[in-house]
Amino acid sequence: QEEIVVGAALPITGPFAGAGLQTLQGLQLAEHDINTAGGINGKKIRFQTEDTQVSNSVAINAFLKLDQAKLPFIFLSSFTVQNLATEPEVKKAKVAVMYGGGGVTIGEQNNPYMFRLRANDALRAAATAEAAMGVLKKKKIAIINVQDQFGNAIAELLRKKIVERGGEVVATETHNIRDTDFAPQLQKVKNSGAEALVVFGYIRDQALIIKQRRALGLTGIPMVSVTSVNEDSMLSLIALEDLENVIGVADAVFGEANPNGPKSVKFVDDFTARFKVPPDGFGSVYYDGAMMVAEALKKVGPDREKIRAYLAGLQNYKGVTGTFGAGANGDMLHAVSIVEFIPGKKAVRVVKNVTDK
Amino acid sequence: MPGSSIEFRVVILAVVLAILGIATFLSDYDLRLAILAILAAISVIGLYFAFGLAGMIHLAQGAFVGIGAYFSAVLVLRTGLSPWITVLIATAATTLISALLAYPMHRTKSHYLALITVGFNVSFEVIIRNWISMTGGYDGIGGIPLLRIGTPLRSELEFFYIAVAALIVCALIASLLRTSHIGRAMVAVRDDELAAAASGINVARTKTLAFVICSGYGGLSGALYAHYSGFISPDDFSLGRSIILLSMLIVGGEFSILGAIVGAVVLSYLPEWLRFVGGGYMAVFGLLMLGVLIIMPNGIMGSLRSRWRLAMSKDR
Amino acid sequence: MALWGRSGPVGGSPCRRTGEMERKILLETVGLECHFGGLRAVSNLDMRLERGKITALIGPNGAGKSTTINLLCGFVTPTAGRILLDGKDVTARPPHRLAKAGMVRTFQNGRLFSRMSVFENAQIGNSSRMAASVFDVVRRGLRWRTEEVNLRRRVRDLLDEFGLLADADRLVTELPYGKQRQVEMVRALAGSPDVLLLDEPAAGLNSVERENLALYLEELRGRGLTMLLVEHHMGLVMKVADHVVVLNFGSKIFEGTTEKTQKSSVVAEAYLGRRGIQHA
Amino acid sequence: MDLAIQQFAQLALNGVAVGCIYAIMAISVQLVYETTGVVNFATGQLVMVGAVVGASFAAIGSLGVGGIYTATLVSMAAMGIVFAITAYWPLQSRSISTVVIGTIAVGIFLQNVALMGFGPLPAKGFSPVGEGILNISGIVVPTHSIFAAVVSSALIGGLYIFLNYTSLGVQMRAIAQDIEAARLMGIQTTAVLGFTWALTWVFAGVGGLLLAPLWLVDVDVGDSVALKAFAAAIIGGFGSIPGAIVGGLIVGLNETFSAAYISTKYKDVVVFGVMIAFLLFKPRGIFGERISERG
Amino acid sequence: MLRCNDISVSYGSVKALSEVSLHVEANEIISLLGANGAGKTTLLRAISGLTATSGTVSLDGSSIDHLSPSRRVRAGVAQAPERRRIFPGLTVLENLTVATAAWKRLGVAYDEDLDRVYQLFPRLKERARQLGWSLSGGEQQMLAIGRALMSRPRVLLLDEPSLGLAPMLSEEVYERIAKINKQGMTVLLVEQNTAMALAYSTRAYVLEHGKIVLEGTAKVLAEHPRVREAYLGT
Ligand SMILES: Nc1ncnc2c1ncn2[C@@H]1O[C@H](COP(=O)(O)OP(=O)(O)OP(=O)(O)O)[C@@H](O)[C@H]1O
Ligand SMILES: Nc1ncnc2c1ncn2[C@@H]1O[C@H](COP(=O)(O)OP(=O)(O)OP(=O)(O)O)[C@@H](O)[C@H]1O
Ligand SMILES: [Mg+2]
Ligand SMILES: [Mg+2]
Repeated sequence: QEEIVVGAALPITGPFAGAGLQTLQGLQLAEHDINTAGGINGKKIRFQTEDTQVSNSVAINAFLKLDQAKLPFIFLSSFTVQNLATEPEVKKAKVAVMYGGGGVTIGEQNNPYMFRLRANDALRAAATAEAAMGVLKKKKIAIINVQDQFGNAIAELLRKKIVERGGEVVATETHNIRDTDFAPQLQKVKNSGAEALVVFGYIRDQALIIKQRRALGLTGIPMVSVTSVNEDSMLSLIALEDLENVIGVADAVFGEANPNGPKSVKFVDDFTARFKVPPDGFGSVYYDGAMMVAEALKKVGPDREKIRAYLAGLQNYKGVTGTFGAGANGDMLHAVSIVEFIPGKKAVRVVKNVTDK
Repeated sequence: MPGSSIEFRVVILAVVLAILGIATFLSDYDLRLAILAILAAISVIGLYFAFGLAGMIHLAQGAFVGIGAYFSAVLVLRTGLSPWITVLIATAATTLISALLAYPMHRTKSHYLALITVGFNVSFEVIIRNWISMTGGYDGIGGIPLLRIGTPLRSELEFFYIAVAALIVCALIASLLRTSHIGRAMVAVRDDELAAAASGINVARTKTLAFVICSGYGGLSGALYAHYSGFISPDDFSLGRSIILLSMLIVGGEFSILGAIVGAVVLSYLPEWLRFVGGGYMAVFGLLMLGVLIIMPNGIMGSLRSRWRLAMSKDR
Repeated sequence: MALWGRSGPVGGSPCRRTGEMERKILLETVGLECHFGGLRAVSNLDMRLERGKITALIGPNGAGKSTTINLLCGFVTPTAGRILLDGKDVTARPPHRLAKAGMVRTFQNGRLFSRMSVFENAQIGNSSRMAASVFDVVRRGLRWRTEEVNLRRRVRDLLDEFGLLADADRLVTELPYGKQRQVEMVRALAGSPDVLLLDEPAAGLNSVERENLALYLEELRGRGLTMLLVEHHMGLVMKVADHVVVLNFGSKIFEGTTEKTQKSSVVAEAYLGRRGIQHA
Repeated sequence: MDLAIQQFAQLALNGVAVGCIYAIMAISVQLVYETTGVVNFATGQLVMVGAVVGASFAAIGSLGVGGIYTATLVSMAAMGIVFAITAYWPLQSRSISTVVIGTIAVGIFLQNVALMGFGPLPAKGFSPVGEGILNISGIVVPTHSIFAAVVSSALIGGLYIFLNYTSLGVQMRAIAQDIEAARLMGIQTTAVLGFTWALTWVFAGVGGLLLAPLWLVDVDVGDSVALKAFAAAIIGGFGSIPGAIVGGLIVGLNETFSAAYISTKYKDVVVFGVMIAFLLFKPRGIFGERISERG
Repeated sequence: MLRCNDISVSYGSVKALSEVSLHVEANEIISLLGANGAGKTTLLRAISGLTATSGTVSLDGSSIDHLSPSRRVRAGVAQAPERRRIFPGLTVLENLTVATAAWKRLGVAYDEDLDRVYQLFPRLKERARQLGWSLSGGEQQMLAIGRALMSRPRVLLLDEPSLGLAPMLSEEVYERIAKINKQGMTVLLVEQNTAMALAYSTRAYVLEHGKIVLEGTAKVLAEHPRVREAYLGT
């Protein structure tokens, strides 16, 4: 029996392996679901993964290896720098890819083969500004961001948004992804007279900042958390009290709150049953991406150019994360949610959805 | 020195020609791996001076590769000079910069020196990431013009030839230096600094020279890389990279130039060869590296050479 | 076994400075002082090495002889005092510059470059005289080629003199201790020194080899080399030294000719013992 | 209290707390260096393994405080012996640099095995004293930090006495300096080296257990800390235990203060800049290295 | 007491020792003579188990071939090796006490052993807290001999013990060795100072090119023309 192979270049090892693992699980679940539902017109689908580590060079190697196998479609990682590095190769190879990196710079390359599965960082920044200024109604904002492509870029986007809306950024502090002591940053925030604090980071540093924020007595300053705020992987690291005065911006809200409710609930249940962890934004968008690619394969067959054209024309696809549709710059997901915690629980409810118009 | 026999030279020539010929049949992916291995080999030959000869545990070669890459990329994009020229300028500039950095290392030895280089590499990463106006920060620099000779060949193949040529020149220069009083002085300094000084060797100068030559090779390798990949960002010049580069030398055989090349090729290819292992392939990589160190006392070339010697002595 | 009897054209430099002003005293220390913590390893040492003569420096274990050599060759900076080489103050100069100025030493416990062949070890001795630059080397320029050819010839001759030519390509660590000591001598001589500081050159040699060493030292002296000889083998010292300086606890306790030294009761008490000389 | 002063005091305290962890790791570096002459580039991974194993035992749930600590340290000792037999012993007669690269290889191996076994997501560490926070007139300190400081001081003191005043400790140092001579003195080098590595792993294990509740556990937890620990060892001087402590504190304080008063972006550059400056004036660190050479 | 049968050692293709046999009886002082490169050091290393050898070494009639170097020391064969091999980073006192690893049990004191060494070499007592690397050549030699004594050997192997010692002291060392020998320690020594060695030993072997070419009592060998010519220089 023939099978159709789809490529995926993901960070399986190295510091980004956390996101990589969820991505892989999302794809694995999709593989299972597609094949049990009859596969691609009777053929089985299989995802072939290659590791990208944290190196651009290795990421390109991984991509080229998959490209060499003449696969009809390839998934890339969620790391903007890797996506940027691979972009010229994608153009050369003329193969459609989906990626999860939020960086606006990738979209600006105007590469017709690149499809972004997650909300871009401009949207995320806009939602964050809305959370701080619209929902919390604060004007003096402090930002702490992780020092890397994601953190620096989104902090800058947020700063612009806040200024645009007549607010003021009173402090911008940074930290390294492996930092452990955030007292200097938090003290500067305190001294700056900020009314609200926005944090862009990854799971571990975000959790540590939330913990140390309470220890240092900064719970009076409300905090907007942008990464994994509603996800078990982060919430399991902190205590309930730590969540005092925290709201967040979430890529995906699952379950009943999700616009595609029932589908989403089933996905969460299947995912959790299979991998013993609940899905996060990475797992769900790549699951959706895989499903969309499966649709494309069913409709137009394994031809690279036809798949690209199909995806470029795709609209209103109802996935487990939200509703996808090809838009400007290859963006496919157009909404994120501002969430708040239900008192006494490590669970969130949606305050507001923010879309890119 | 086996290099002196005519037979040996003929063999080498044949091998080189064969490689160049076989290359035309390779896919772009295979060529890419080969090119990356060759570029790594150039910087590892640099380490052959600093570590193999002068015994300085040098864990910042990644940074010097980065300096070369950024220097050439920025220069080419700002001035519009030909990349051929900027590669040369970048190599020279890396050499000069390393001469300045060599100063604080003058009085330190072994582990202290190793850790200074670690500090230097980490600092380099931080600076490159934050000096956004110059380096583009985390986003890196894209759209760097590629090195072309202007042949109708596939661009990967063309660059492959450029890289092979660069490697041969680098290896040749290295072997000329090794067989001179300069190379001898470096080995002497590694073996016994005190006795070297008493024999009239300026230890500080010799170490500086080894360090500077090493960085020059790194700079060249980096500049070539920039004009090969067209995109550079800080991740490619991390401390981890430096550690792997040094490992390449030791796995290949720290006492020989051929060892530097072999080590670079083996450790460049190994992760790619191991991709079939799946999730745990980097663990296997670590194990294999350890295995090579255990089974082959002086690296791959070291033990090949002693095998060869043993065979020769039995023949007689 | 090493046969050093053959005489050849190599050895000390044939008096490179033949100016009118040639000084009789080539190396001189004035009030030399060296302390390690509370320990005075060398104290107030005035010593003069006459050009073309062998001066012996003797004394009990720990008297400060090796420390004196370390001071002279620039390994240790004196706590006080001055060192004059050919009238110039060279105190606290780095070792490689002193080597270039013509002062070369051997080591008490032998310090060879363990990763190099005997031949390469010997070549290193001439480092301070190599002037070719990196560019000369890479171009294989004339300057480098002449230097290298001359050096090879010189080293080959020296190894031949010491009967080490057969071992030239062996790794030094494979040689027995006695031969390693000889390689060290060759290395020191390869740099054409004016002053040779020898720290126990006879240690590890048997009496026949020692005889040969004595002859060789005399020959070197004949070629105008100035030497400081630190040695515990009194037979050797008495045979070759022109002048003897005796240290005890870092201070000079006696100085004079070999005959006077043998007769001195101070020296006998501090160093030689009653029967020392006969056994040496 | 004046806010500026209070914040300064808070930063100083945090710097010391971080510095203590650096010091323990620097001690682990020193221990290996003193007893084998090798700079252990897998230090970060050893600490990580300690943290990960500790977290895994804690996750079982039924083990008590003592149970978790004992189980972790016993497994660390066992792994140390396995390491000594399979990796160190075959490399021991090689040049130091080969062994150093060997430790790098082992580090890569450990990190990736841990990644497979433990997964990439961070977990909470286990603390015997809980997650409480002490508040002393506005200056806060987690109770676990105090516990960590006490335990590590005791261990460091113990190690110092052990290495310098017990026969086994002196034997361990002798082996590092000349293993053949050590054999000629009747020292059972194989057994002693096995013990050395078991001790090293246990020490790293304690480091991992202590830092886990403060910094969370994941497979990268040792990486950047190890670099700081090396810097601490350098500043203090290799082979000196007091040096490791002083070095650790200097690096910790330097890091917090430069983040607070200079730049959060460039704080690591400042840390390594200070390290290099130290070496310009004290090429062998504050306490120097005792072994030297003479002509 | 100590017996070597057909010991051969080769380094690569070079044969350093070929089928050397010798025996050392209890309470003897045996000296091993030979030019440099003859293989003396190699033989001592073979006895201590530091090189791969063929042939057998036995102590008190039982083979010690299977024993590791450290076990051989525990069995009573100690060596003061060529080049002294002092532990550079240990103090003089630590250098001495570390050698008690060969027999030390918890709570057993070594003060007497230490006193004996200090008596032999008072200089070591003065330098007790000084680190090994900083000692003078002769002081290191004293330490190497003293250290070997600390392991309470029954057979002591000495590789050029007088090397680097001042004349007065080397004589004294031989006197002391002779004295300790009388108290029941057997000695096998390699020495360049042939006259002195023969003066203190009972028997001697002459090694040339890895083979034993002469053996006999010290008195006889001292008069032997071959020895006189090659090693005594007369
Ligand atoms: N760096 C040092 N630190 C402390 N003491 C030292 C140092 N160097 C030398 N000494 C001491 O200084 C004294 C003189 O040593 P030196 O090596 O000069 O003696 P020497 O005359 O050469 O003796 P020998 O004949 O035994 O070689 C010795 O007692 C030695 O222990
Ligand atoms: N590691 C080695 N590799 C190769 N050959 C060696 C090695 N060690 C010793 N030899 C050779 O073995 C022979 C015997 O050496 P050995 O050191 O035993 O001589 P020795 O009698 O002790 O001389 P000396 O009196 O100079 O110390 C020599 O020819 C030497 O070259
Ligand atoms: Mg001396
Ligand atoms: Mg010998």
